[in-house]
Formats: sequence, C-alpha cells, structure tokens
Amino acid sequence: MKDLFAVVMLSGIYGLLSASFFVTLDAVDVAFTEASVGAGIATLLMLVTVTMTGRYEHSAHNKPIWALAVVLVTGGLLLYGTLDMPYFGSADAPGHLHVAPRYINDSMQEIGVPNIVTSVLASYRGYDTLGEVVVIFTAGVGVLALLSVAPRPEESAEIDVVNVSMHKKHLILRIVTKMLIPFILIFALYVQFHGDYGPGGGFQAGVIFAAAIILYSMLFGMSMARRVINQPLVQLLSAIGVLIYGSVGLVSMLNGGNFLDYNLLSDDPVAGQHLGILIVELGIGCTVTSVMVIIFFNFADRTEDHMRNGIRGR
Amino acid sequence: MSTSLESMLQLCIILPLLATVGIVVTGRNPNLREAVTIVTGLVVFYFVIQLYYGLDRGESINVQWWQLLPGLQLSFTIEPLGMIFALIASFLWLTTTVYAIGYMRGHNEKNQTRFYAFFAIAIGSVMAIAFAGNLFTLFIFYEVLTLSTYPLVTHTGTEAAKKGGRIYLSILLSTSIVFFLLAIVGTWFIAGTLEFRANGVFEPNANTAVVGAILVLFIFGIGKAAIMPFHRWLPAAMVAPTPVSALLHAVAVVKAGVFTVLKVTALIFGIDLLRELPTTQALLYLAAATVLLASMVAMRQDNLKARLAYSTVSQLGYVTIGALLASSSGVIGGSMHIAMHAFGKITLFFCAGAILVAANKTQISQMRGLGYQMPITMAAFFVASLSIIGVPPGGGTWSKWYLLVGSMEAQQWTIMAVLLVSSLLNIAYLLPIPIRAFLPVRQNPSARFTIKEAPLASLIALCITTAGCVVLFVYPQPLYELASAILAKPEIIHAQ
Amino acid sequence: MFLGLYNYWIVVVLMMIGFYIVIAHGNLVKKIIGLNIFQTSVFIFYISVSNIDGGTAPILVEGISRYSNPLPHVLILTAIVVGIATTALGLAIAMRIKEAYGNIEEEEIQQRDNREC
Amino acid sequence: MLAHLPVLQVIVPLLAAPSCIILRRPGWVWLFALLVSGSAFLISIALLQQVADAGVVVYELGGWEAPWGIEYRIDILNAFLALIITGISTIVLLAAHTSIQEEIPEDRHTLFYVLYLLSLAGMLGIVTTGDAFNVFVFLEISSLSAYSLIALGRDRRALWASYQYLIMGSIGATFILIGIGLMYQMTGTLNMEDLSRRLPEVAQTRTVFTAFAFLIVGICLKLALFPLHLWLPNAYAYAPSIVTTFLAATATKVALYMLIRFTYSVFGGSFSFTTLPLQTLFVVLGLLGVLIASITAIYQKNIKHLFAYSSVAQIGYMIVGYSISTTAGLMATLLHMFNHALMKGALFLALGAVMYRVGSVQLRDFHGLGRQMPFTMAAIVAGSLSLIGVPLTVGFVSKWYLVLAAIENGWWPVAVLILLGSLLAIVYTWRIVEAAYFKVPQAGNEQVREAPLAYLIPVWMLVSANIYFGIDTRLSLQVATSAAQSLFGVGP
Repeated sequence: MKDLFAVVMLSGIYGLLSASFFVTLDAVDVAFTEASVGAGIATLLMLVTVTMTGRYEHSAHNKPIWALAVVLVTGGLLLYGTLDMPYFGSADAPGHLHVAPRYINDSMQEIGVPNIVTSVLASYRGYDTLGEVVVIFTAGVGVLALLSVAPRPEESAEIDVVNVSMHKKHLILRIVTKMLIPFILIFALYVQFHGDYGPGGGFQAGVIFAAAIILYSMLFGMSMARRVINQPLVQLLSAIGVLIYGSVGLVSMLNGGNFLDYNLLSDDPVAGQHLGILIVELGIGCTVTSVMVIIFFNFADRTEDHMRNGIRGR
Repeated sequence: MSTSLESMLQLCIILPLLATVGIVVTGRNPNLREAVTIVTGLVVFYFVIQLYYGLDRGESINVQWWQLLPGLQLSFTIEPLGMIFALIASFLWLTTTVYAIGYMRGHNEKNQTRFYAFFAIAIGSVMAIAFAGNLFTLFIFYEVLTLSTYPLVTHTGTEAAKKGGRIYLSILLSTSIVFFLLAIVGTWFIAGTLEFRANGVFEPNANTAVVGAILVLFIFGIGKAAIMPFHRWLPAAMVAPTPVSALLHAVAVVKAGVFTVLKVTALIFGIDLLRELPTTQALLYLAAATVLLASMVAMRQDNLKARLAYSTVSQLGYVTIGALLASSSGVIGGSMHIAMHAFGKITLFFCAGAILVAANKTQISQMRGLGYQMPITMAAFFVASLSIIGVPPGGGTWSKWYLLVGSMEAQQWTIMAVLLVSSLLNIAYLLPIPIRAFLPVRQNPSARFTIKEAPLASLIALCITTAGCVVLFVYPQPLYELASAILAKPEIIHAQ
Repeated sequence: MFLGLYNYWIVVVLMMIGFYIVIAHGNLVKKIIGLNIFQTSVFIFYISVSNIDGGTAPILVEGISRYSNPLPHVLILTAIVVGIATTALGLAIAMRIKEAYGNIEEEEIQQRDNREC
Repeated sequence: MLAHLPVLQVIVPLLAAPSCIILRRPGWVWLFALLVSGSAFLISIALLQQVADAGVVVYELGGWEAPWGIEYRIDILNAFLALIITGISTIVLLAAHTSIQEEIPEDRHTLFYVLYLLSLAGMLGIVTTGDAFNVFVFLEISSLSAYSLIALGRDRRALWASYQYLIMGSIGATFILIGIGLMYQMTGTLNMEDLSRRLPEVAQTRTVFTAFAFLIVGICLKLALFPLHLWLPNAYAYAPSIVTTFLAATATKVALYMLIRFTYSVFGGSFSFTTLPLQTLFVVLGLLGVLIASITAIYQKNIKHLFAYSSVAQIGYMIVGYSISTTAGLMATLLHMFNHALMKGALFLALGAVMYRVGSVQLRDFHGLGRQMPFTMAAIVAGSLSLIGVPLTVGFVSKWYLVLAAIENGWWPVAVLILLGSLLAIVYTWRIVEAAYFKVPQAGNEQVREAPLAYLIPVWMLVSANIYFGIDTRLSLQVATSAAQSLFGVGP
C-alpha cells in the first residue's frame, strides 16, 4: 500500500484491536495503555510525521528475497519454539507457578493494594518502572535534541491566518472540546489516583493528560497552545517527575532501607507502601505528561517550520 | 664489585636511552649534542669492557627487572655470545658516531637531532638484546629495535625513503609478529620456560615434528637474519644515510638477527636436539641457497651500497649456516663471523659513504681511477674486502675456517662446497672495485694528482675499523675463547 | 494435537508481518510502523502467556481466587512505554532526514550518500 | 553507605541526568557531569575492592528478595565492566566541553550532557543488574540515548546512520525481549541466578533452544558481530567525536558482557557450547570478522571509518577468545575488552582532536600533521602500535594471551590467523602514519596548530594507560583471570 495515511490509520486500528484483545485476555491495564498509546499517541505522531514527510511512498521497490528468507527462518524458528510450550491458558504452566503466586496471594498483606499489577509495577519491580520512566524521559530529551527549533520572536503571519480560518470553520467542534477538556482532565486525575484499585495509574493518566492538551492545541492552533504552555516549564516537569521517583528511593535509603524500599517511608509498612506508590505514580504521571507534550509540540513545531519554509520557497 | 657490575649492565641499556633525552635537549647546539653522544658511547664501551673482564673472571652477572607477564620476566645476563655482540656493537657505535659527525655535516643532512636521538635508542635496544636473559626479553627489544630504526631508515623523508621504510617495517614486523611471536608462544607452551639453557629448554623426548616446525618458525621469524625469501628489507633499507646503513645494516640490526638465530639454536634448542630435528637439514640448504643467490645478485648491482647490501645478505647466511650446522665449531665459526663481518662490512660502508661525500659517486662504474683521488679510502676498502672474502690479512679468515671445520664435523659436504664457491663469488664482486679504482685513467690526467679525501672524522673512523679487521686476524685469541665458551660455560647461563 | 498453541501461532504470524515490513520496506515511516506491529505482536505473545482459562483480571476481589498472571502485564506496560519511546525517536529522526535529504526513501538516501563519498 | 554502592553506581548518573535539565547552563552542566562520572568511577573502584574482598555482593532493590524483586548481583566481572565504563567516560568527558563547541550547536549542549549521562547510566545498569528484564529496560535507556547522541553529529549522514542503528538496535532489543519472554514462560522467573538454577530442567525443550537463539542473535546485533555489524561504521564515523570515543570504547563491551553473562552464567557454558554448534560458529564468524573487517579498513578514506572497521575486527578477536570457552580464552577476551577500551579511547579521542583543528578526518587531511600536531599524531602512532600489538603496549598483552589460549586448545591455525589480523592492522594504521609524516599539508591546512590541552591531557592519559598496563600487567591480568574463573565457577 503506497498511501502512508491509510497505512498509519490501519496501524492505529491494529493498536486498537490488540488493545481489545488484551481486554479479552484479562490484561486491562495493558489494554488501557495500548489503547491510549498504540492507538492514540503513536498514531498521532505518525500522522504528524506523514504530513511533513509526504503522504505517498514513491518507491518502485523490488521486495528483496533475502528479507523474505530471513523472516521465514525467524518465523520458522519461533514456530519450532512454540512446539514445547505449555498450552495456551493452561493454569499449570511454569510461568504461573514459580514467582507469580506470591504476588497474587501475598500482595494484599504486603502492600495492601487490590490491583496486583500496580503493586508489582510500583513496588515489587519498582526499579524496572523507574527505568521505564527514564526511558520515556530519554525519548523526550532525544526528541528535543533532534527537533527543537529556536523559538521565533514574531509569530509569522500566514500560520496564524491558517489557524484562525480553521477555527472559524470548526466552531461547534471547538465549543464541544472546550466543554470536554475539563472532563478529560478530571478523568485523568481519576485514573491517576484510582490506579491502586482499578486499572490505570500514572502512565495512563499521563497519556490522557497529554491527550487533553494536544486536543486543545490541535483545535486552537499551536501558537495559541504555545502561549498557554511554556516549553521550559514542561521540560522542567519532565525532569522533576523522574527526580520525584528517584527521591522516594533515596528517602527510603536514608531511612536505612534499600533503594525504593517503601516500607520505611512510614511507621506502618503497608501505609509506607501506599505512600510510596502514590508518590511514585505521581512522578510517573508528571514525566509522562510532560514528555508526551514535549514530543508532540516539537513534532508540530518542526512540521510548521518545514511548511513555512516550503511556503517561503514558493 | 659484582653489584657494580650489575649496575653497569643496566646502565649499558639505560644510558643510551637517557642520552636520547640529552640529545633532544641539546639539539639546538650541534657540538654539545654530538659531545653527549660520544661521551655516552665512551662510557658504555668502558662498561662493556668492565663486564668483559667480569665475565673473564667467571663472575655470573645477571639482573632481574619486573615481571611483564606472570613467569615472563625482563631479565638480563652476561654470557659469552652476548658479550661478543655487545663488544662489537658498543665499539662500532663509537666509531660510527665519529664517522657520522663527519658525514652528516659534510653531507649537511636535515633533522640531525632526530637522527642521533633514534640512533641512541637503537643502540640501547641492541645492548638489551645482547644481554637479554631470556627469549622474551630478547623479543621485546628486538621489536623496539625495529621500530626505533624505522625513522632512521626513512630519515630523508623522500618518496623513495617512504617506500624503503614501508618494505623495511612490513617485512620485519610481519615476520616477527606472525612467525617469531608464534614460535615463542609455542615454545613457552611446550617447554614452559623461555630461559636460555646450554642444552636447550625442550625435553629430549619432545615431539620432534612440532619442535621442528617451531624451528622453522624461528628461522623465518627472525627476519633480521635476512634468510631468503625475507631478505628484501635489507636492500630496501639502503635508502638510509650511510652511517645508518653502516652501523645498523652491517652491525646492529642484521647482527641482532643472526645473534638471535645463534642464541635460539644453541641455547633454546641446543645442538644435540638440533641434530635430531627433521627440518634442520632443509633450513641449512635454504641458508646455503641464500648465500649463493645473494652473492650472484650482488655481482649484478652497480650501485655500491646495493652491492654491499646483498653481500651482507649472503654473509648473514654464513652465520645462519654456522648456527644450523649443529656442531660446536659451527657455533664458534658463526659467532666469530659476527665480529669479523661486522668490522669488514662497516669499513666497506664507511668507504662507500666517504666516496659519496667526497666524490659524490654512488655507482661502481663511475669509480674507475678513484683510487688516485682517495687512496686511503680505497686501500681500506681493499683490506676490508679481503677480510670479507676470508683471506689474510683479514679476520674473516678465521671465522670462515671454523665454519669449514664445522661443516666437516657435521659431514655437510654440500655446505662445505657452498662455502668455498661463495668465497670465490665474494672475490668476484668485491675485489674489482678497488682494483678498478687503481687502474690508470687516461681520459682526465688532472684527476690523477688532486687528492680529495672524505672529512677527517670519517677518515679516522674508517681507518680504525680497517685496523680492527687486521687486528682480529693477528690476534683473534680472546674472541675465539669467548666463542668457544658459549657452549662450554653452562653455569653462567644457568644462573638466573 | 497442537491446537492448544494456535494462539501463539497467530502471534508468530503477526510478528513476522511486522518484521518483514521493517527489513523489506524502503520508506522510513513504514519501517517504524512495521517495528510497531512487530513489538505489539510480542506484547500480545506475553499477554497470551499470562492468560489462564477462567482467570480474571489481576485485581483482587473478594471471592475470586483465579487470576491471570500479573507479571507479564507489568513487563508489557514497561515494554509499551519503551515502544512508544522508540517510535517517537525514530519518527523524529525520520523528520530530520526528510529535511536533510528531501525524502525518506532508503535507496535514494543511500544513493545520495554514495555520491558524496 | 558502603552497602548501597551497587545501586549508587547506577542511580548517581541516572538521577544526575534530569538534574542537568534543571541546571541548564552548559558550563555548569559540564562540570556537574564530570563530577558525577568521576564519582561513579570512584564508586566502581570501591565496588571492585568490595567484590575482591567479599566475593559476590547482592543488593535487593525495594527490599524485595529475588526472584520476586529485582536484585543487583555484583561479581568481579560486573565490577570490572563498571570500572572500564566509568573510567573511560570520565576521561572522555574531560575533553567534551572543548570538543562539542565545534561539533554541536550551542543550544544543544545541555541536552548532550543529559543524554551522555543517560547512556552512561544505561550501560552501568546493564552490567550491574541480575535481572533479565531489567537488562532490557536499561539496554533501551542506553540505546535510545545513543541514537540521539549519534544523530547530533554535524554531517547529515549522522541522521541516516542513527536511523539505521535505531532500526537494527530495536530489532535486536525486540529479539532479546522475545528470548526473555520464552525463558520466563518455561521457568516462571526473570532473575538470572534463578534462571540458571531452573533452566537445566527444561534445557532440552525446543522452546528454551529458541529462547537461546533469539537472545544470542539479539545481543549479536548490539555487539555488531560480523556480519551484523553494518550499522556500526557509519554510526561511529558521523557521530560527534566525543560520542564516537565513548561508544567505541564501551558500548560493544557491554554487549559482549551480556553475551558472556547469558551464555556462561544463565544458560551455563556446557549448554551453550556443547549442546549447540555455537563454538564453531563463533570462531568462524570471529575470524571472518577479523580478516574481512581489517581488509575493509585498509580501503577507508575517512579515518573514523577506518577505526570503526578496526573495532569490528577487534570484536572478532574477543569473540574468538570467548568461543575458545576455556578459562584462558575467556580471560584473554576480558583482558582485550579492557585493553581495547584503552586503545580505541585514545585513538578516537585523538581523532577528535584532529577533527577539532582540521575539521575533517579524511586521510588527505592528515598530510603533514606529523609536524603540525606532533603530540596528537604521536598519540595516534602509539595507539596504532598498541592496536598492532607491539610489545610494551596493552595490545601485545592481550594478543599474547589470545594466541596462548588458542594454542593451548591446539588451534594453531586460529593462532596464525589472529596474528595475520594484526598484520592487517599494520597496513591500515601505517597509511595514516605515512600520510602524517611523509606528505606536505593540503592547501588550506597549512595553518593547523597543535590541539588544545583540554584534548591533549585526556588523550595522553589514555595513551599512558596503554603503555602502563602494557608494562605493569598485574592489575588487569589479576582481575580478568579471577573474573574468568568466577564465570566458570558460576556456569555448570
């Protein structure tokens, strides 16, 4: 298929499908995330990219045989590998017998959070999650390093014109969104703090937060959005998120425990765990939101720049 | 006494390196710079003499430095063969320095400071090679020597120098890294030691096939011995200024090569084992072939230095033969030939340099009648040639004699024949030069009377070395004793 | 007899589709999309591993004892983040390439570079 | 605090990175980064001491005991790697401030240091952790930052190189992810120690075999093992000099560490090398890598390219030593890891100096540099000698042990090929030497001056390290040996 727009859309749909697939497999948190990321952010970013890089793949491209061969070999190997796997859904697969039971059985006493995923994510394997936050932070910094354009002193005319005209058209849409955005934000907050009990948590919340902001900027134009959100602050936030997470670890260290040992955050271990998870989730949310915003804004700015140069070129 | 001897031994190695610093520092002022060089040369030579007496008194002198790798120590010791090499090298360094002063100035070369500096490093590593207490130490300084001489060979920095240096470095480094190093590691793995022992390091019941293979690796690996097909670097190195060719490629480098060959055959394998090995015979023939072929090539060279270079290749073949004959006389002959050929060949090179500086001639065909212009030089050339050929009053007589004896002991009749034939070849490619030089020239009678010799310093130097040739003929006793002590004095070599 | 594995086989097929897009396609954006599909399929594989017949989502509720395995979920949450991070970065580079080279087709870029050096 | 060293090793740079964003001013950020890296270096030294005395040091993150929580398990090998990485990064950072003035736009400097610290932290995380999935996470941290760092290069080809690296790297990472998933499915654990205990039961299953295969391929992609090296040369050639130096000296080592850790510790040497034809495969690939990459290096005009290919060749050496799979061979490999870090660090940093003065590292730009930048060129010559493996340099030491190990195994041909490889090294390095000392400067390069001290000092620190550890080999040898032995202790 040569039309990248369609390809992107399809991949978005694929993301959505896999998300629903996750739901059927009882992985609600994952589904939630995949829906917001695979179907949401990723697709969005790809769209922005495609608008800039051109919609059509114009390469009369002879599909290399070796690629097919590699793929077949790999796939064959994988299929071969599946042959000794425990059957799908079998409860007595080794994967379910060794480590997992402890999480299921004891997490309530040890952490006191119903959502096992959350407790594993934020506490048992909290360090992985710190790593995850740093990964997203890295991506943010990387995108900044690659794309950030020097802030323009004067808002060049034509872009604003474009925006205004656009806004004239979509009046209803704008009103609706205006009304919608607060709810989205509230929902985000809910997800943020309800992560202990239901599906959700800092990451999903962050994405939704970002989504709200992005929605806003899409409808009211980048220049407008840029006035509302100032970049340096967002960058600062992205860093602070990580630091919040880290400082929790350091505090528990100063209290004489190991790094990220929440038990020592409070006199009562369980309360400590609660506190720890809460703050950590906050950190995650903070970083994820700001990084998503950074990424989107830089993508958009760059595209705008590029187009302006295009216009100038003509 | 002994302690001070040991410190002397170390100083012999360290002083030249220190001199390098002095040379670089005093580089601005040529006189001072060359003074530094000469003084160092004198001191080193004095120390070597002292060490010689020490050795004569039967003292065992050895020095241990730190372990470079576990079980592989940098250690130095005095033993007869090394002593021969050290004596020659230190003495001839001195004379060459004297000569170089005349030459470099007369020929007003550039970058003389760099020249003297690397020269000193080279000598330092030669001393280290001569006194090396084990094969590992020897190898390390063997490589240092290669690298430190590269800038000397390419001194002029011309395109030709670059090409020559390329061949020089690539052959020497590649042979030493691929074959020599491999052989050493193999020896280390099989024998578990790299010390020099009078009767070799391998067990008598060692697998002769493998050990034989190692021998081949050694002979090819020691590229400095210029066994064909790895001899090309020597002619290539003739792009260097004459003093370099003289010292390094008549004495230091090439002799380091054959010296190593002798060391390895006599003290790593031991002549008894050597006789057993399947590969010895083949290598012996290879060396013989080198001797003959190189002589024949030499005859065709019109460029004097090139001819001398090829003659060196063939002469080195003699020493290798001596080493491989696996007979005591062979070793004696070989080690004596190191000294004899050193004096002879350095004299010849000095003459070549003198001719270049004074008459600006490099081609033999131009040298007709040159004898009237530079009688001393040509006379010296004549004497030295005799020594190389091996007829009185040249010291070469003795070494060749012992080589013949050795080949007789080993019943190597072919080798014996080769030695004799090649002596004839030597005559054929060396004697014509001085003879033609003294032939009367009719075309320009003016040339007959004007005597224009090389700068005094150079002249002195070449007289000294010529004298050396004669002295070694008249009075070879101490040299002979040293040579015969190589195999006879195991206790010194054992003392580690 | 291997019917119990059908799920994994589907996943494998998906993976390979993504993998093929990555290595066979010349368009940089398409490559990234392929990478996405590839990774997402791996996620599905993990989640399939975690699934247990009759299990419910791993959120503790009174009276339910059979939960699906939470650990892979956690891992995949992390992996998804990694995925989006990679995608974002890849797309960013693609944009820069577009600016620098004027297109995002593998061969053309190669040709330009070869012409340069 | 000593108890916390293992985690501090990683989180110090990890948390320092975001702090840089707050610090903002490039000058300050540089000092800060230098400080952080330096302290990380000190930590690694202390850690090495600790391990040398106490044996394995275990640190449970979050206080959850493994395999439920993530644990750090530092044995001498981890500490050794950490030492190499932090040491190199610190020395390289010394030159960073000067170098990036020329090569990176002003407004990117802060971000550069952030990314640098992140990739440092990522590598440290990989080499310290004892949890398979944690490896993946930190692998991604280091890779993502590496991609961005490379993309910061001036030349637009840097972008393309970085993109290729990103694709290759992500495929590799995904493969590793698949491998980990399969292992988890069969054993139910992610902790390496635990895996090594539980894998043997299921070792004969096809699934575990597949898991192994995917892990190996994934890691080899990161390792740039021939023929999976295609991303490497451009990435090294067009990245900013500092980045090139840092990555060249450390990144592949980390990948190699992963390979060693998974094959020896997790799967166990016997499984890795006896039940599979891995040994033959790796020896062949390694040697092919050595020869082909070296030959390719000979024909490079861009010197960064040249040394990049030589890196591929050096990886070949390490793989050969590794696949000999004896203590001696592994020891040689670990030793060469250390030594190669020193060589390539010195060489690439010196190239950076040339870049700084001349503005390009094409062969023709080296003409006459011997006179114009004597100290820099001397450093390059020294580094090249070390690369060739001349005595009294580190290169000789590792070559010696590699050859010895090969011969102990009776692999004489391999030994010969290894040595032939170093001949090729002579050829490709000497082209530079000749250009520098026998040619007159190109038009426009007559005014080139010697590099600033900010460059010369770190370069010569590395060069002297090359010589020092070539003369006094006790430290490196001892550590490498005990690391190798510990691996054979761990592996069944």
